[in-house]
Amino acid sequence: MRILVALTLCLMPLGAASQSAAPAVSEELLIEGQGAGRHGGRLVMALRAEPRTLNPALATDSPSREVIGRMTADLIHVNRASQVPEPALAKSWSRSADGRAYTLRLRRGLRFSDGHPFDADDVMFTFAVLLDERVAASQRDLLMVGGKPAIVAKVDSHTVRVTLAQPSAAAERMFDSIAILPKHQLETAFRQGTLATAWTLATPPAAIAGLGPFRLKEYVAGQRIVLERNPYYWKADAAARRLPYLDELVFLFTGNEDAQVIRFQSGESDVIARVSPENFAVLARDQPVKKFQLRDLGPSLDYNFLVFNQNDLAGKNLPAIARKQRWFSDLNFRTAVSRAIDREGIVRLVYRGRAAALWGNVSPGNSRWLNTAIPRPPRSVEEARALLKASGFSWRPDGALVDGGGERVQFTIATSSSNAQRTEMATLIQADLKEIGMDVRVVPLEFRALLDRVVQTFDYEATIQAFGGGDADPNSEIHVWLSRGGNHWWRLGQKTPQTTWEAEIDRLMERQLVTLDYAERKRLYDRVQQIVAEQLPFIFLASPHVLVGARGDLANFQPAALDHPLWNADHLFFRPQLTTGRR
Amino acid sequence: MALLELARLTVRYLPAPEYAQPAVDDVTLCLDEGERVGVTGPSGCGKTTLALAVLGLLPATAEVSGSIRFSGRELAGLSDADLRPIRGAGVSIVFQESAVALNPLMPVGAQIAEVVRAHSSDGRAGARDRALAALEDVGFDRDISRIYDAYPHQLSGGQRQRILIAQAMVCKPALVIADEPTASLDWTARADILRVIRHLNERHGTAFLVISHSAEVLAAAADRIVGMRNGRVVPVPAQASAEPVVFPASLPSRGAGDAPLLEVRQLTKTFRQRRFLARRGHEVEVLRGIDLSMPPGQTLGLAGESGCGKSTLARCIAGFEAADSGDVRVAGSNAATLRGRELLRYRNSAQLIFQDSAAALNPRFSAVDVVAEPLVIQGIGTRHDHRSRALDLMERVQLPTDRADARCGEFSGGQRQRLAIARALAVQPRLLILDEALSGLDLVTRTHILGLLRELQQTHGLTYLCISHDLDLLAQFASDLVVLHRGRIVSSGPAVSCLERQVAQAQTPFAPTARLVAAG
Amino acid sequence: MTSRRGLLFGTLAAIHALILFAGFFAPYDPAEQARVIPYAPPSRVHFVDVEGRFHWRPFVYAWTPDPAAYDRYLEDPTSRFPLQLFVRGAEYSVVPGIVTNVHLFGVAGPARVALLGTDGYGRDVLSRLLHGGRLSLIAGLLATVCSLIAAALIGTLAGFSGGTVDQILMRTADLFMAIPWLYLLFAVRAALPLQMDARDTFLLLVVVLGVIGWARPARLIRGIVLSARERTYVLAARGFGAPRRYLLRRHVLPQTAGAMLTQAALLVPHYVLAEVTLSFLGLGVGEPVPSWGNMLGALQQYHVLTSYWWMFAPAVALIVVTFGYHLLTSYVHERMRVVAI
Amino acid sequence: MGYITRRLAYSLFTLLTVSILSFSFLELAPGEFVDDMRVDPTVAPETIEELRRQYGLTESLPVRYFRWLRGAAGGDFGYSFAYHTPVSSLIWDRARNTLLLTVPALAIGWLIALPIGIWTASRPGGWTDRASDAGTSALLTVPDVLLALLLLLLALRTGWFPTGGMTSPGAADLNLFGRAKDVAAHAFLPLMALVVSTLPLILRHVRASLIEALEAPAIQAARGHGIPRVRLLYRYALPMASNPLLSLAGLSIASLLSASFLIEVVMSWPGLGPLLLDAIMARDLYLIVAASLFSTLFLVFGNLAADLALFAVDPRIRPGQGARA
Repeated sequence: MRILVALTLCLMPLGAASQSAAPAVSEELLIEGQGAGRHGGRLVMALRAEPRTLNPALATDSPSREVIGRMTADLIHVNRASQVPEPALAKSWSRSADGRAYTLRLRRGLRFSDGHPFDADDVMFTFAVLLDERVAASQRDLLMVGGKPAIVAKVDSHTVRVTLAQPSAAAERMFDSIAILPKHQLETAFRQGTLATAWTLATPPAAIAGLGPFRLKEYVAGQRIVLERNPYYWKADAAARRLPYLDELVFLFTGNEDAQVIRFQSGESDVIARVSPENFAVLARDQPVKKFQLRDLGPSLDYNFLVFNQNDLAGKNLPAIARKQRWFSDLNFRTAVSRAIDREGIVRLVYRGRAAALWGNVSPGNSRWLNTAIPRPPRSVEEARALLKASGFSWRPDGALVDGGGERVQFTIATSSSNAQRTEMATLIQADLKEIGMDVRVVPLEFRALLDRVVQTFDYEATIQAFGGGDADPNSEIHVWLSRGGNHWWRLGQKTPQTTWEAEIDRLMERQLVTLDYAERKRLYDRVQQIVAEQLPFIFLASPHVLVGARGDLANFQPAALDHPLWNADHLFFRPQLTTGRR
Repeated sequence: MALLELARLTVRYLPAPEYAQPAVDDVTLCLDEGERVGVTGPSGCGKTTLALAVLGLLPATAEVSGSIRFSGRELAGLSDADLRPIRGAGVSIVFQESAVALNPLMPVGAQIAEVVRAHSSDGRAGARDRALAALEDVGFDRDISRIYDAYPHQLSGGQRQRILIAQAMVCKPALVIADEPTASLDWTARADILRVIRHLNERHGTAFLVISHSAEVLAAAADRIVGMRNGRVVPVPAQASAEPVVFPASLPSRGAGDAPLLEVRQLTKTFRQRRFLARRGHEVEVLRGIDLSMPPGQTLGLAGESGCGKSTLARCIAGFEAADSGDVRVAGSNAATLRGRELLRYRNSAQLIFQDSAAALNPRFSAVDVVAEPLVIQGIGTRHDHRSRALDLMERVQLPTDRADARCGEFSGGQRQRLAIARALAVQPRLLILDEALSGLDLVTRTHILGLLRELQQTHGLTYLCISHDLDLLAQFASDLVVLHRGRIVSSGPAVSCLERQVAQAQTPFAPTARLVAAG
Repeated sequence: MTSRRGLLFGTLAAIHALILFAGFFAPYDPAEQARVIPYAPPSRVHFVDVEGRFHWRPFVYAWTPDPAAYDRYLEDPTSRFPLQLFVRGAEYSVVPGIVTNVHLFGVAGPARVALLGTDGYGRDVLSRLLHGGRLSLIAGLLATVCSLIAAALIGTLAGFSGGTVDQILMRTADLFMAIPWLYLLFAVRAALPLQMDARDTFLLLVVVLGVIGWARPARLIRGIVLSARERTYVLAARGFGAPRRYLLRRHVLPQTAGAMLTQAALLVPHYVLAEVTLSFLGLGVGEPVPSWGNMLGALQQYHVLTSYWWMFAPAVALIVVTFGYHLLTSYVHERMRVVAI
Repeated sequence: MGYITRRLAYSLFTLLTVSILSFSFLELAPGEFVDDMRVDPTVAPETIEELRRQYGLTESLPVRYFRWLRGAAGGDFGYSFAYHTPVSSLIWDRARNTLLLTVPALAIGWLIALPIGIWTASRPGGWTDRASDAGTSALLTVPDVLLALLLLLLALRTGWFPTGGMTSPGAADLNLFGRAKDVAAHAFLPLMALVVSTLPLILRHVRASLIEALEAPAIQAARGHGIPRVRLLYRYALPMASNPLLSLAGLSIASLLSASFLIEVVMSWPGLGPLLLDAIMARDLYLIVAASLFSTLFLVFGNLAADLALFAVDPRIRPGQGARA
């Protein structure tokens, strides 16, 4: 495990740290790693889409966040492997007795990648920018606790106090995703209100400074972004040599996943993330020759689910869907559908066994919060038929299922056409439900057209979607489970919870939000999982494994299921190996 | 040793069944140096196939047997590459259709220079000089360099024909084969071409094989004449080829007292040619005040060189085009004022027979369809009537009804013209306008059709307006003659007197090169 | 020459018969999933069994998945399943209304015969190819007919009337070629009601495609009509008082028949291919209805391309049919040109 | 000349119509740029509304269109929502890359199609004719995406070519020649894919119009005068067949920007293809409109060039030298 040492370093410069400035006496560096690394080399990774902006306040798409993540640092960082917050730019922090105020003491002597010193003013500036309505930064909602923004006060040049409206269990997580902005570069743009057009891809490298391990070197439109080593980075290895080891980090933009796999196989890219199971099998076949490091990191936090449209359709003339909602709102109907679905078939055929079947909303990948007591009934058509019979459904001689009023049970599952896996799942479910007489049609729709139906016009019957992301904490799902939440898709826009169990979930979620004790929070969240598994607003299907690959001679490659494979880019280095010469 | 010897030459077009008549059947012919031989016969008798066979220009589907020896060397069976040096240098050919035989996208002078460069190592300048010399050789005297750089569509028919001959002669070949050199030319241009051929033969000693259906052309152009029919060589009656065939005198026009069938008063017509790019199109005045009247039953001849407006006049009379001013009356009714049913009755009464019979009939239609078309269009009688009337009309124009359902694309030129006449008769016209209807036909066929028209005039009392550039034809067929020049009538009167006046006035307005008037 | 022509017609007729009676010739229902054997290679038909005995009736072995690999299968030599003719299997409708379940060949019991292997869901590729062919060819021909009808109407109108009408129509044709069709198709599909049957959606889109594709053939037909209009026999017919409709029907349109045929030979494959792009954009026919378009779409995944060669079947079928159509149209065009001078 | 000004006026009209149509189609297509933020649980609805206001999505179609039109008149074609930069600069870089691919591909396509087309036309029925026939109909059926993937597979197995992109990461510090060689190596496979996908159509049109031209009597006459075979084909037959070919050339210029759409996406070539596909998927309004206007410009230019070339080749319709009776 890494040694966690906060030490005022006063060692003399050791060894020929490549062009990086030798650690200055006054820098309070964070020491990490065994120090066996070797400087030099260029690491190339292919991104599936081109990042849209380098401005942390505006980035909403994942490619932009992945690149920005390598150029910025946050005050407190949550270790994705152990889920435990660790000191980052703040070398230590303390929480007030009432759990609302946090005092963070910043590391001294640190400098931005352009050499400008870093201090509390930059932190104050960052919070001011993120809380400003005009900027409409996506991180703004993180800073809203109990509906009121956090109040930030500067104690001295290297100490800051952040006070929340009410205690929040996930306070440390709040600091995790806030990238500290350089006041000296963005203050004028912020004051003139032109921050929205600051730090675009075309901005010259000199005008972009950050505290991350790398800084911008070059952007070539449509092809790649090249980051170079940040000579002032505030981390060093056990041998007191300043990190990162790599000279350059290059992100290539490739059209689609197949192009990405081909580039990785040809050696043009060194790391590949989020590989689909089929392509992972193709890479595995090349393994003996090419000596890749292929890792199956187990189930991710994402969960795929089938959701029936139970929205209130008053005012939207969708009579056909309204009629069908009588089925969708019937618990026996939903349970029958869940029982009839062949989850093993999905895992084997869609994911080639590299996925975990799901019966609840928490994936096995999130061992910290998973409620293991949730029943996981095997597929049984008979039980499904019994449940349907109990609700007054019957079957015609030709096997077609009809409801109490004699109407044939027929509905469509809409899927996003750009996601092959979900369309395949829908096709399997279509065949499964045919066995209990349901006539299901699969309708692939372009992604935005589908979303428009699900969250705006409610003009759909059922759809397969997926949630989840980089944060295991229950709070990241708050918008899904609260009845008034923006992602409460099965019935949106509820002012007050329409059903008793949704009311109970609201209470549970709000209580766990402010419960600091982990065991108590776990108990509350387990109850939520149990209700969801019983009421089945979402019929959970499977959680795909995280599959990553890297070159054989890339050392310290420790991809974490819940984060970007280059989360420890500052520790990566190339072991000298007999492979062909470096480019 | 003869220059060209054809021994038992036979050409058969392959997809045709075994028993079919070969296009050229066992022809033996020889031609000495400097000799001028004419080949004549009805259209479709194989004379053109014979010419193409000599130079190996037959399509791939042709199967050639027998021998073709040219100055001792066997040509039959030679590959395209071996024949190429001979074509244009040893033997060259002058094609019939001057309008399409020249490359429209290349100046004519350059096309002559091309032949020079194909057969010699002359550079661009050398070739240009020899081409200019060739132009002079074929009778161009004034501003030769302008002609050299002109494009084919900017020259007249006669000029284009002379370019073709220049192309054939520029490499001084031993033998020139001329396929219908004068067919599409008017009277004076034809005389020029024959003179050029004689001039080249005397000056360069070039042998000529002239193919033509017209006896006068061969009389002027050839020392001896070979006849052909159905692919075989047939003896030509010695004198028949010399004098023109005599027709029975045309019916004297009926008394002047009858009301005139056709009256044309001060007819004028201008064409506004909208040039593709020029903003202001320039006007060409085609008819400048025409007065004409025809009693019923008369046969009036209308003569004039190409471009004098005779076709436009024909179209105005037939109602295809509206005149700018003046009026046209047929049987009392004026085309300009009519609409609907009356205009249709007017149109039926005045029918136009076009020159190019191939284009006037839709090749996909069967003969019956073509003749019955007017009945179908105007809905006269039932479907069954149409067929029976069409067959009856075909008999009336002496066409074999057993081929009634064959496509009219498969009929000969003469037969197609008869179909056109039958079609016109379907609507019982009173006036037939023959716009160069007979100039494309060979002598024999033309005689038969004139006989047919004469007969129809007696049985149906038809009135004919016969338009042609061929004065000889008009002189024999029409009772009266009108001569048109640049949109005005320059002389009119009984046919015979009118003709003498034309010949006597050496400088007739439309004989451009007076020096060459004295025909061969 | 006649023998080659007979061969061409023979193969084309055979292919179309196979596709028309897909239900009978295909051993399985195209949508029936055998989830045990995804991406199975074409089954090997044996005459000689393991002990070397020869059997008149060809037979196959049952497959057992190879535990080591996801998509490799071992033949179980102990079980021998002879191929049977005229077996009873999945129901299908020969003609809407007549339903039967007789198939030309098949094999009994747990074993499955997949002459062209299976796809990702274990569905029989041969059955999908035949059933899919029916949909793709109908879609291809339908779209071609639509665009040619539109092209003929507009081309003839422009060619025949000339002047400003001609200019307006031809400029609209240019415009149609300029519009990027991608998001038009999005707009059309997304704006449609959800409950449409997969096949209706597809046919509707194909009609939209057909109508969009009229611009190029229309320009061609206009050119031909312009020249046909000047022909003397058209002038003569007009002299007899023939109305415009008659002139078009009897004289002008037959002229364009040749060009329309050659365009058809180009458009049919183009529209079947357009179905591939539609599927790539997720707008093609929905599962489980098979079509050459979505089968080719599946082929366009890297892992399929590199490991399952039998998934190329739709590509090969499309090439054969396109070549057949090309020869057919050039032969007919040749014969028609001989007649028309 | 009157003609040119008329054609320019017409092309302005076409550009205007295309912009109106693009706007209306996008309005018809449901979904808008901010939709994917609605899925991200961390983003609150108010933020989304604020962004919609900033992007102008809250205004009605006519208002948005005329505001855009006023800007476009002044050369400002609007902002891309995704890239937060003016649209014109974005498009120009990508269009240059696309042209770097499509212009040589078009040239190579014609340089291959002309000789083969002429050769097969001069020997109808020969084995070369049948082979090229089979070849073209086979190539006509290969979808672009499959072709691109197969070529990438070839690059991977042989290792001779880079597998995608336009320049290799270390290219910046090479000299001009080194950089050019690097781009050429990257461009080879997409270029091959593009030539193979555009060649069949051109080849078939060249062959058809050549066969028609070779049947003209003028060619028979020229053969009769002993003009050599090759000169006959290129100096006589080809110009006479130029009318349909030139309009096809005009059309292929028009498709310069769109022909390589899918090939660029699959082979990660930084052209207009990937940019436009992302923009369409993301409903990046002004980027799509600007891209379609840019390709319409090529269409108008292509047709104009074809018509002018026609005047150059065919004297009969050339102005000023009217027919003299």
